[in-house]
Amino acid sequence: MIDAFASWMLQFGALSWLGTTPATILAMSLVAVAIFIFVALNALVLVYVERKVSAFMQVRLGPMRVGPMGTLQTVADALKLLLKEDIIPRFADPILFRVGPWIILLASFVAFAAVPFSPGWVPADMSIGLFYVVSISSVVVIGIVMSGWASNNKWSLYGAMRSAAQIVSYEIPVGLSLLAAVAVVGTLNLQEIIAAQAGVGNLFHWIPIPFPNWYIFHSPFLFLAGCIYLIAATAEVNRTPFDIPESESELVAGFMTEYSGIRWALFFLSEYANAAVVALLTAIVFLGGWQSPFADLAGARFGMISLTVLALIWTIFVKYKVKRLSIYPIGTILALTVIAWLFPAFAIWLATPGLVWIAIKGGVVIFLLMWFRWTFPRLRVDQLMYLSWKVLLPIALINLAGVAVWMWLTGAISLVG
Amino acid sequence: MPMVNLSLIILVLPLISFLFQIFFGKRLEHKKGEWISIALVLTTLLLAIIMFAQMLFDYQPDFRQEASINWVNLGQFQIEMGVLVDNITIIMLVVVALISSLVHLYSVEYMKNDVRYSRYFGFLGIFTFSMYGITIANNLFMIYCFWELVGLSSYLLIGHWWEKKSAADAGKKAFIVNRIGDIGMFMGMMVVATVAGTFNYQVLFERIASGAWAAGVQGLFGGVDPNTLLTWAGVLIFMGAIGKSAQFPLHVWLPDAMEGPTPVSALIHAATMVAAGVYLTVRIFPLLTPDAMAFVALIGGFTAFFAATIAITQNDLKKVLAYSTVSQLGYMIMALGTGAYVAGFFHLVTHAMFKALLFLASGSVIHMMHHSLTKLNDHHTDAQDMRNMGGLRSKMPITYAVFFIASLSISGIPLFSGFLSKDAILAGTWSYAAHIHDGWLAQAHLGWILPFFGFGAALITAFYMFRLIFMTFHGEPKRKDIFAKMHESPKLMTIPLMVLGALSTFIFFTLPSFNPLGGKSWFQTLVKQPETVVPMGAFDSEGFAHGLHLAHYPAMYTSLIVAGVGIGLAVLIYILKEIDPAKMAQRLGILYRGSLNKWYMDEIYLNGIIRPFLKGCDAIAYFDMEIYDHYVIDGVGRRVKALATGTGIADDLVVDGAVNLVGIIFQWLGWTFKFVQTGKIQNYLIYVLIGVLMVYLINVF
Amino acid sequence: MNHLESYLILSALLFSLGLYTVITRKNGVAILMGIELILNAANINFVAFSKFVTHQVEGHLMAIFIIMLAAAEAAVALAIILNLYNDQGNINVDEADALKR
Amino acid sequence: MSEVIFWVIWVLVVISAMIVAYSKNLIYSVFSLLATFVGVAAIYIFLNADFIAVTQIVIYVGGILVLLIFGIMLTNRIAVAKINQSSFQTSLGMVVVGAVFVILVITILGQSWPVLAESMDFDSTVGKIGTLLFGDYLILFEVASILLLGALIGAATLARKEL
Repeated sequence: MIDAFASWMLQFGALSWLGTTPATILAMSLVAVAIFIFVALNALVLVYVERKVSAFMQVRLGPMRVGPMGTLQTVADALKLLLKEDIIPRFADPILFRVGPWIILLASFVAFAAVPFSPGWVPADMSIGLFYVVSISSVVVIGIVMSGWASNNKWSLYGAMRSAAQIVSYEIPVGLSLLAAVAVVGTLNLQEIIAAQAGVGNLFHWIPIPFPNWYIFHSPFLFLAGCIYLIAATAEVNRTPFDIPESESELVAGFMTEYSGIRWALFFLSEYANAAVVALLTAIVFLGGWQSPFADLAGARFGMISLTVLALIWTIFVKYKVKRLSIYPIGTILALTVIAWLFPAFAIWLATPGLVWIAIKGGVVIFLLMWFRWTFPRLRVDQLMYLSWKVLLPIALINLAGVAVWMWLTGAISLVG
Repeated sequence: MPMVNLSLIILVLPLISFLFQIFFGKRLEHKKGEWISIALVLTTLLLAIIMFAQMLFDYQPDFRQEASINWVNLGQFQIEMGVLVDNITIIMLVVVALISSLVHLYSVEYMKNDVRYSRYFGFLGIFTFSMYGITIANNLFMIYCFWELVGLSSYLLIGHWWEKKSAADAGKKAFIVNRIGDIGMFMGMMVVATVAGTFNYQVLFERIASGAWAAGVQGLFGGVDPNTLLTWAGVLIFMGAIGKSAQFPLHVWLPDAMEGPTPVSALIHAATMVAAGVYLTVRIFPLLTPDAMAFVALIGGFTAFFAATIAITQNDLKKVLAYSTVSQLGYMIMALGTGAYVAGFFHLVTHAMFKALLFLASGSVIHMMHHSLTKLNDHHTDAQDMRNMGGLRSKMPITYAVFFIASLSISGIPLFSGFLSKDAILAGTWSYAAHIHDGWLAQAHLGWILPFFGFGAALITAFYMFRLIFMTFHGEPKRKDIFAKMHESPKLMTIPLMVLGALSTFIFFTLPSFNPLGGKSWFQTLVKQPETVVPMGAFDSEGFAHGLHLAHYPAMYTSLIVAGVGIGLAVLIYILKEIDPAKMAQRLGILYRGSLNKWYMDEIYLNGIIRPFLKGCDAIAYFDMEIYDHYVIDGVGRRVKALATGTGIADDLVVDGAVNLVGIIFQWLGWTFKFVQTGKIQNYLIYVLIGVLMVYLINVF
Repeated sequence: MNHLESYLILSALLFSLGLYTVITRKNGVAILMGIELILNAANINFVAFSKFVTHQVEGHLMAIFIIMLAAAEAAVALAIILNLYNDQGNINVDEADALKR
Repeated sequence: MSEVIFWVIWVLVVISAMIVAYSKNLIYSVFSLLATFVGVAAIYIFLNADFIAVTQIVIYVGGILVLLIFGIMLTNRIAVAKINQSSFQTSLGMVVVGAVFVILVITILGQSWPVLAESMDFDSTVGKIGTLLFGDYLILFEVASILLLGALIGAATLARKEL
């Protein structure tokens, strides 16, 4: 993408005086800046969304005062953080205290380098993209430990050590569940993984109901792998119910206890950037990335079925609880369904550009993460380790073997020559 | 998914059930684990039914899928592990899966208070696994492996209540008697492997048909007639079937096997495992020569008649059914021997249904008898003895109804499944006797002995089955106290009974035609008699088929008359009481006593074989222990010991002295050098590095 | 950057620094860090030769095995160091000379 | 441009490795090891070894470095953020290691390496490494897995309090 961007700039009249190398550097910087803006905006938006979602789940309103529906609340908060006094505790280690948050932010920022947002829209199209993203997200742990140690505070240190143990443990189920999908597709390149999920086929390749060829519908085992990935990834980004590194009731704020102001904001940026990476990776590996599920006629049929089901669910479950909210969405969905039944061409038209689809899918996953956060109680440290090593790891291992067996059964691979 | 893959999944699931029950069964919360086994075996049933439906949709008599891998590679000779799926396999899979599933369900209630509950289900699992293995094997070697596994699981299940000495003994007896047959089978396999160089059915048949067999015999044994050797090979492999299917003279284990739990009897000793012998004979059918077939037919026919005569006088509910099973297995074997291939396999299927039903229904009666005996605190009365029953019809209506259906079926009354298959077998014997002139049986003009055995056994069968029903369910209750406490079995036991009862009617077997007398059913279309491959003097199958056509109606009428006479006799004796059975017994004298004591077969074996054998063993043991060990072995030992003592003295002085000297020298050296050691590894590392540098410098300059 | 020598010199530097760490440090974990430096130096050599001399990926394979070995070695070594700490209250390797005494 | 980046990383690796070797503060040593590892990973990218680079980050940074930090934290009575460490035989070590380094440099520069003319540009090494790992080197792979299992069990057994 960077090379394409650079050559485009060279063809562009006003910039044609640039040489190849400066153009490449300029393109790189622009992409980096764009990603940084994305990360910053992402945090702003997600903080707002999180507050609103939590408010709705607790049947209250959430931020309402600053801006329409409280939309500018997070901007105000960000401004406040930027203007706060920069405090470094006297007995802290000054260098590490300063460097730690930057390492965390850098790690979560760099992970975006391999994420494809749309066909061709990937900052660096690596042949080992998936592995790269997984590996880079493990660098975060060093930053956390660094900040925790440098704070010279026992809560910080406990938080950091818990976090390190947690991230290292949960990397294994994450890796194994992603490996299950990699075993099916046979490549680590994220673009190719998405491309392999194009089109519409049978559910689990067997049951004759039209479903998109997304890997979560590829086989029961990959469905399980998706679930394992979501659980383990939630733990890897330290979100509730796995947020013991920063659990308020025990450790004040864990490794960020001593931080305030701009550095604290960095932690927040990276936390939401990590959540976004996890959501995007789930969307890419298990939900078909930027592929539209309605890309052809069969897909349109799938769309109709799913819309009908959604409308039914909405009618049955939501309508009786929140009466006010029910009329417009259900009307829209029902209208869409009717139109889609009548004019399949319209449903095909729904196959909008990839950026929108990946945003929708990522948004759904992020909503799931928030849902987890506001529904499940926090786990204890030992329960957390138990879950990783004695529940998720064995299931993921057996699941991996199950994927192989499934591939053998469906004839994708064969043992006897 | 190809059928082969499906059948492999079917094979593996019960094994998982077995492993699960053995390793985790006991740890589960009280008696919850059986549902995993049941779920697994029901899954196999579902898959088998999918295969069955596929077969019916295709409607291909020649359907056949085979896949195999090399297992043991011995250069020219290779043993393979493989799967063969054809229509016979699929039908057999469905039968096994169905009976096994129903028995699993039934056992939940029947074995409710058993101490080794999870083990029981585990053993059912391994039995089902090995039975599937026999069913889908594509070669003799693999079938032999699973054959032995089946024997093992039968042994384990017969001896399930090993606290009872009789049960433990019955298990051992079954195991040992089966081994005798299996030795024959193994020898047969070795003959086949030596001459034909393969175990695979298809390859074997092709080699026999193409003359490679004759060439092989010529090369190996010179003057031997290849046909004679083929006869011997067939008879020897058939020995395995004699053991497993309880044919005379190896039938003695099956009645004793009734010591196992009744569902086990239904599954293993009535419906599936004992039918494995018949299945094996079906598989090797193309290579049987007319002589071998005559042998098979004679064994089967004699067993059918012989076992039926014993069943008349037994008073134990399950013993009657056991001898009836032996008799019916004899029918199947006889049918195969006479060339009525389809009829034999057909009888296997119908018999599996109604005999499993009979056993499960008798299990229902016995279970309830136990129940009421426990309530009465009576531990001496035999719950299986028919002389304690009577009149149960009113207390157990469902059990009675299905029992009656099964009895009609086994007696060969129209509208029931047994009629179809039995009639086909009897017509086959008739045709064999009338139209076949090959094989020593026909050449000795003894062909008509087979119809005699067949119709005689049919008469006796109808008689003893109705005797059983009348003694158990009709008349006055003989023990009022027990009778008062009886009631119908719980749902989990009656539902399998009803399913099997439905399957004992004609309708499932005559489709797509609804003719209760047969017609062109799916079974006769899909199960096709294979071409015989015997190159010279093959069985005259065309003549046989022609004869079958002619014999169809006479045989049917005769069998109906015969069955009617049998039932009528039973009614006369046990309902109308026109004839007193005790007087009859006295008048028949030696015949009655012989039948009651199973024609003294066990005694003959005990005094004629086992005791002389043990005496011989004692004599050999005496020679070995007292003479050989004492003089030869111990004598050598004493001399060697003396020699060793001498050597030991020399060793201590000379050799050890030298060794110790070396040790002392190095001890001194070590004491001298130990002061170089500082205990700090990093110091040593620097020494090493300095050494490396010096080596480098020496090399350079 | 397209000279084999630049990589080899880097590898030699890392090796020497690792060796120095191993020789002079008293702290067990610090020594472990030195060992990791040495292993990294070896890996750089393998990969560099694989690019410049053999044109095969066998060198990469060796590097992978070395990395794996390093992981196993680090785990076991740290377990040993923890035992040392439990035994003598610190992890100075020069004090662990019970074998001599 | 990449030439410049290469030398920057080269210098970064060397400086951070020097901090590892010479720093009085153990914590600085271990955190500058992070820079060394990441720098070496970048060097691998210059060597067209993308898979090795990422493996380096996963295992060294995500695994070994965390283990080392844990080792430090578990074996010190933590009161201040700085952990001093002492060295011994520094001058002797310096001389000997310096000599080794000099010999190495002489050897490297004095040798005429059989460098092949055309440069090797794999588009991806993953497929080749995978084929080799599960083909020619399968036995080595299996042995390595047994080694890892042994190390796992050994480490767990050794680290238990009641040995």
